[in-house]
Amino acid sequence: MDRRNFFKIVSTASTGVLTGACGKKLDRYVPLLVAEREIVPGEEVWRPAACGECGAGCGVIVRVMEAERVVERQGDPVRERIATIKKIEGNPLDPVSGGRLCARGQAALQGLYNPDRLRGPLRRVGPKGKAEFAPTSWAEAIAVAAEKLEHVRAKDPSRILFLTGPQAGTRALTIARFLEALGAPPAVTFEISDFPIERKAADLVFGWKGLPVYDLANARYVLGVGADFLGGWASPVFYARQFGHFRQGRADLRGRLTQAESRMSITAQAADLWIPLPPGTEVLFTAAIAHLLLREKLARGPNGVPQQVVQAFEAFDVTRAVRACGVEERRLLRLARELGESERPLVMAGASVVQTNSLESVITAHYLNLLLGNVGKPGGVLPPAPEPIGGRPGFANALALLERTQFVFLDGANPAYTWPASTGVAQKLERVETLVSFAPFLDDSGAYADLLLPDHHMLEATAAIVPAVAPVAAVTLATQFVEPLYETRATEQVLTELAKKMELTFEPATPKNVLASALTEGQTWEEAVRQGGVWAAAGGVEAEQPKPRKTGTRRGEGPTAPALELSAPSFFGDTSQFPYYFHPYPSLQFGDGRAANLPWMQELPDPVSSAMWGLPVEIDPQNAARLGIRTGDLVRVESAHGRLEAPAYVHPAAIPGVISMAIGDGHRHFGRYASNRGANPLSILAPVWEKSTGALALGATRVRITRLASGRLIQFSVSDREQGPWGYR
Amino acid sequence: MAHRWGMAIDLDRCMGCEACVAACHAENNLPVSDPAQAAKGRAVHWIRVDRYYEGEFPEIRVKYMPVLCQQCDEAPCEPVCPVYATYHNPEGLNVQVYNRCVGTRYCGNNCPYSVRFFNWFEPKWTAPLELQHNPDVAIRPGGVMEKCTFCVQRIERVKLDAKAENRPVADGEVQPACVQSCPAEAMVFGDLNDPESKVSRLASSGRATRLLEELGAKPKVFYLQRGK
Amino acid sequence: MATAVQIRQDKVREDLWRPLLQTRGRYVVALVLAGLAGAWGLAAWGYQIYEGLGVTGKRRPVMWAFYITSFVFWIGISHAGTLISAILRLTHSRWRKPVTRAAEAITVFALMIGGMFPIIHLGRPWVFYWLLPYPNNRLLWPNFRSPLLWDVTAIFTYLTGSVIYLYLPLIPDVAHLAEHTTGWRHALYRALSLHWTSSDREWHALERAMKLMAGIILAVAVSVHTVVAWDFAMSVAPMWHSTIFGPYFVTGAIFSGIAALLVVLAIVRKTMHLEAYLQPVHFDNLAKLLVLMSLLWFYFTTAEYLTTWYGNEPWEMAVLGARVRGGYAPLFWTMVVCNFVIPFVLLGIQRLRTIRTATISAAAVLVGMWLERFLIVVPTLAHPRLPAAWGTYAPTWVEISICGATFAAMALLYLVFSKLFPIIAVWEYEEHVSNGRI
Amino acid sequence: MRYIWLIGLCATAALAEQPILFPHNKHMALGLECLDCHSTADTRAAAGMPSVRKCMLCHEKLATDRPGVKQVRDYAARKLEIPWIRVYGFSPSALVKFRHAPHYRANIDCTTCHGEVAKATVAEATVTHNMGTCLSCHRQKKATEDCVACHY
Repeated sequence: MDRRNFFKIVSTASTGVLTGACGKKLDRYVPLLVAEREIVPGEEVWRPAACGECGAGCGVIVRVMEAERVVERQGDPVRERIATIKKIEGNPLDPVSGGRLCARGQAALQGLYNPDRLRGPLRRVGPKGKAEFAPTSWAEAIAVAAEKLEHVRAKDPSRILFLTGPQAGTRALTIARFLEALGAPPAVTFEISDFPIERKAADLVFGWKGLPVYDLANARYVLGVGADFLGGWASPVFYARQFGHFRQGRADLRGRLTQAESRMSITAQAADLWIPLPPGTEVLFTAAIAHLLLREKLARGPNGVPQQVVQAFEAFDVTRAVRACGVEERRLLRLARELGESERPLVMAGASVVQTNSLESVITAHYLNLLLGNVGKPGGVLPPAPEPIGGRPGFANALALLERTQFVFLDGANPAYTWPASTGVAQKLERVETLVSFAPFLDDSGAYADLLLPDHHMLEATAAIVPAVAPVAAVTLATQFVEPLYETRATEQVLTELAKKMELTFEPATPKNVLASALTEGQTWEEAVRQGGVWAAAGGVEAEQPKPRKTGTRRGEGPTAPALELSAPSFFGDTSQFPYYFHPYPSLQFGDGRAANLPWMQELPDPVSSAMWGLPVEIDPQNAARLGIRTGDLVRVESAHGRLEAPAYVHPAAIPGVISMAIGDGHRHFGRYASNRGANPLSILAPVWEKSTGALALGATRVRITRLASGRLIQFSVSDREQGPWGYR
Repeated sequence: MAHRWGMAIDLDRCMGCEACVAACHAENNLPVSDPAQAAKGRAVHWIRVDRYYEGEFPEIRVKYMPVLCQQCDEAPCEPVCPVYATYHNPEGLNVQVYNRCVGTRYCGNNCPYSVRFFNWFEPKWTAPLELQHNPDVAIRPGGVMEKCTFCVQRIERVKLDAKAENRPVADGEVQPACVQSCPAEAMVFGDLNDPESKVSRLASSGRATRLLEELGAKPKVFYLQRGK
Repeated sequence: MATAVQIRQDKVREDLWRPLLQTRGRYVVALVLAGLAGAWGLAAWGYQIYEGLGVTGKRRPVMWAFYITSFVFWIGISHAGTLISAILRLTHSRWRKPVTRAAEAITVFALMIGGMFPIIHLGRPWVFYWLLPYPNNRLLWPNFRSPLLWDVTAIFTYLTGSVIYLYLPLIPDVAHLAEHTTGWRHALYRALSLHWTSSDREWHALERAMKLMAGIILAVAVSVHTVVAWDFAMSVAPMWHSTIFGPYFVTGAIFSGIAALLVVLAIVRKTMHLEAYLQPVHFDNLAKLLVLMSLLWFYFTTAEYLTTWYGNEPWEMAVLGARVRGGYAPLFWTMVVCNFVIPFVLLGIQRLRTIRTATISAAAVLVGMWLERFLIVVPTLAHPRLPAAWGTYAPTWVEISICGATFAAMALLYLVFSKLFPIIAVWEYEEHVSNGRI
Repeated sequence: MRYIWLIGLCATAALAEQPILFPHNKHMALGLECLDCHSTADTRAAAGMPSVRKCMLCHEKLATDRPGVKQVRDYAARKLEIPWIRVYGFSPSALVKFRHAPHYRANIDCTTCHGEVAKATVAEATVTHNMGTCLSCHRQKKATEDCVACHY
């Protein structure tokens, strides 16, 4: 932690003590945790909070200052002094953010003060999907919801579906308890940002519940396979901090990063070497490296790997990888040697863009880590910290569920945007009898809702969340310290009122009652609130030794434990008709699209193309030249399931034949900044799933691309390559 | 001795995540243009990430570097301003005084780094977005130039706090918003007049270079080149 | 082409005073049209001030464009006059006499118009006076190191000098006119004549003052356009930072100035029926000067581009490439044709040199010189050193309106001037005629 | 368009009626000091306006029968802040960042810029603040004349 941030926290915590020492002032009588009305004009107070923009769950601190707004009271405009949040920074005490924060996290402010926030509960007045709503009162809205819910519950509570986001914490726990009280099935998350593949692979290979923690900071040679860990995968701030240390944080020791990925991602850009892999060939690449490691006798821990797997690796035909990946054996060998000879090698595997065989790829990578003997060691793969709060929603393919559901709750999920149109999600949502959305905004799915019961913004809420990746058991805490701007209501409270109305025995999970047990000795609740979280003491790297599962054992209803499967990915679409791979990827600025309504993010130059206010389709120069496409031209991308139109960006580092596009734009409804802006690459995907987890295979659709007209890509800056000869575009 | 503020940016740590860009927007009340204006090249980012490609696919590399006002000691923008709206202050900051600016935009032409931005219109925010405004930073009126200030409001605040506590400003105590946000800690800010400060040590390390150094503008932002 | 015509002295007065006292319908139409166009420009400017400079096509990095182009262009035109008449006066060229007043008037008006552009182009034009050094309680002074301040100083000096220089030879004429007019005209001329009595002492003083002013104005004119050139040359932008810019701009200014003079003379000759006064010999001589300046301009341009090309510095080459081969190439080659090919062919070949071709060439040169200034301002700014900031520029209706309106303003001012004062210095011409030569 | 040269006038623009006619003189006569209510003037940028809760620290018990105090209590009871109208200060468009603390440390008396508020009943702007007054004092005291000391 650096000095300045330390002061921030300390001064927050001890305002009273300091001013109390100054004798003459009356301030000493003012309570410590000042209510918003006590904020001195022009002075700042820093308060801890939690970032809810993605599942990483960073602890943040926010700068609270007085501001003035004009509100209407009884028809008269009244000036009102309110506490406002001016800035968000990372909480220096938080082990995930460490006092730093990504662009999206900092832009959360614009969610709070977004002009398109819902001001209060709304009920549908028009047809479903048309987004015509009228204001209603909370009492009425809850009464209606309770009645409808009671109706469904009485018939068949299994026809209630609660779709949520991937975050674990008090919200998830409250929802779980509510559903239990209802007798409804547990909540389900089916978003693209939950990393089900990575979770499943860790479970299958190591028996770990949760995302493995890669100790990048202490590694010396890192091979990244398919995981854009600096650009939004799992926990971007956490890994970016480690990356800084990995590169230049150690005296005379610079970590080397080789990234094998099917796209020039942020991570690939930062890497010392990028190995462009055709989509879905990660598994063959990893297997080839494993084979070469064994061949070169560089594997340190073959004993930790099931015999069958070692045999499979040994039997692997490298030429298969050479052919599929387009990487020469010489190069693969050099990589294997670099990895094997490094003192602290690490393979970071994931599926930023899910393929049908992504699970196999991550599993293979885990075996590779086992071969390298780095599991549970500094600079290696560490087990996930236990989650202090239960109730993490399970991942499931919710399509079938939605089919037979009558009552749907939406909280942190936007299926109308994130599920491909080919799944018929629109019709399915339309068919649902009652749909209740808790989103603070009217989003794509909210358009189908019968009731919009807007939640507070995360920065107005009281919540405890569990970070997706944390080096120690961690809970990030946020307590309400600015009054909600509008007539919104915390979803916990709404569920409580629903339960009350329906006479269910239900108690919402609050941070205080849930965390009482998680507090370590000598820690008080007040202290936890002031610090913005509860974190177990660091250390304990060796605490939990991984126990790789034996091949072939069965476990419950689960699939067979991971024998080495090295299948080719499957792609949907006829090669002759649809010659290109389509590669939609979560964007740095919008994630899976949920930050698209933040104007700062819309205007943040895209890291690839520098595009603002609309994301382009990325195509390689060869194919672009063949098709007569130039940067800025309007192109049509067509799959067997739909088509989209967007400006093109000729990307000098795009893999020939792979058409990439960042996810985030193309919302039907999402406020003035995102509605009908750009195109949604998810919408044209084929309904193809990774078979074991049910995760949407983002990269399994084939497309064709045609130039429509010349157009304009709004770019902030241009790269040196985009200039034509003699510097004219 | 007076301070002489400077910055070091480690390109080996930087990965182009643009957290600094967002931080700058939040701290400095940067106007958000609309798409139409952005298309006309009026978007404002006091700090940006430039991209350069090296080689051809598949042996292609992307280099990127955050570019902000380099706070040049021999700043080309300073002598050309007819009204002293931009000048060098005793702490080595290249200051833009919005009150004094008449909007000739000569400084913008003469900036080799193209980091100066002009307010083509009176900036507007849709309510209630303006509640986020940092009261420590001016809302620039239309018709004036603006640019990165090294977060002078933070410098002043820290100096004020240090004075109140009767102590010198500690190294690393002043952190412009971009530096503060950087997840990889690629950016270091400090006093170049203090030979012991972290930024001084980085600036004199073998990896330090300056952007367009050959122009002799003597920028105070040092780029530490990527290692091997 | 040169045929001497004898004109009687009293006919001179009649011919040259007639336009002052008789107004024809065509004049009124022209006046109204010019006035409307000028008003449209003012309205556009008002809109720009109200909305902000964003209504122009300017952007980062092209922060200077149409207005600065027009500024340089008009300041260049202003060299028509004073410089030419001063050179001719100092070299005692006899043929100058019917030409000088027309030229000097162009100078004053072009300066007035050109001087407006730096204000139009300001982000906050209502505080333009901050550029002037004046004492204030905030002890704020302008920055004397800034070329823009040199500009302000130079233009003010030049304008003052030019007005005096225009005014001095007007005195005997207005004194004469005062004797022959009544009403407001009489009062105006009387006031302007400073009670000129045509005594020997006065004539002597006038001659001396004019000679002195000619010398001063020559130096000022050269320095003014050098200073304008330094607005660009003093900066570090690629293809601006050039030592040649001072003389290059002065050459260009004189070049465009002569062209403007030729066009104005042709119009004046035609519309005011002064064929007897503005004779082929004047056009012939000016045409020769134009060819000379065209050659000089070509020399400078070649020197500038050749050295840049040979030096092959990437930043400069980006700009050079954009001008010669890139998106600005059509403009560039039009400029070369207008500034060199047309005048050189039409006027360099004696057989082709007529009043008509001289006027056509001069008009071409005006277009070419405007383009030249545009090509100096915009491509450089569009290609700054860091390619990330490159951008393009296209003007909007506001800029086009304002810049177009300045031509109307020039016409308007000229129309009014020609109604108030004889466009040819009558006393000088009489002297000229009485000397029996043309 | 912002008439930034009217900075000085902005300060006097606040002659409108205050919600409560706060008598500075009475409070001062009771031995209170400026810093008791404007409590951050010595250490921070802003002098600080006391919140209604601070008023209530005393007026919970004291002088509860006075009409002005009743008003204060009314605000407090309704959990509303008293909408004081600013008397001094620069408008946001003046782009001036004034900091009290350095002036306090330099022993500039409050009255230099705020006039005899202690003797006044309702605060009124009696001293004009403009760049001229700031600069002349700065020059006198040999304080900084760096533009960015106040303008950023």
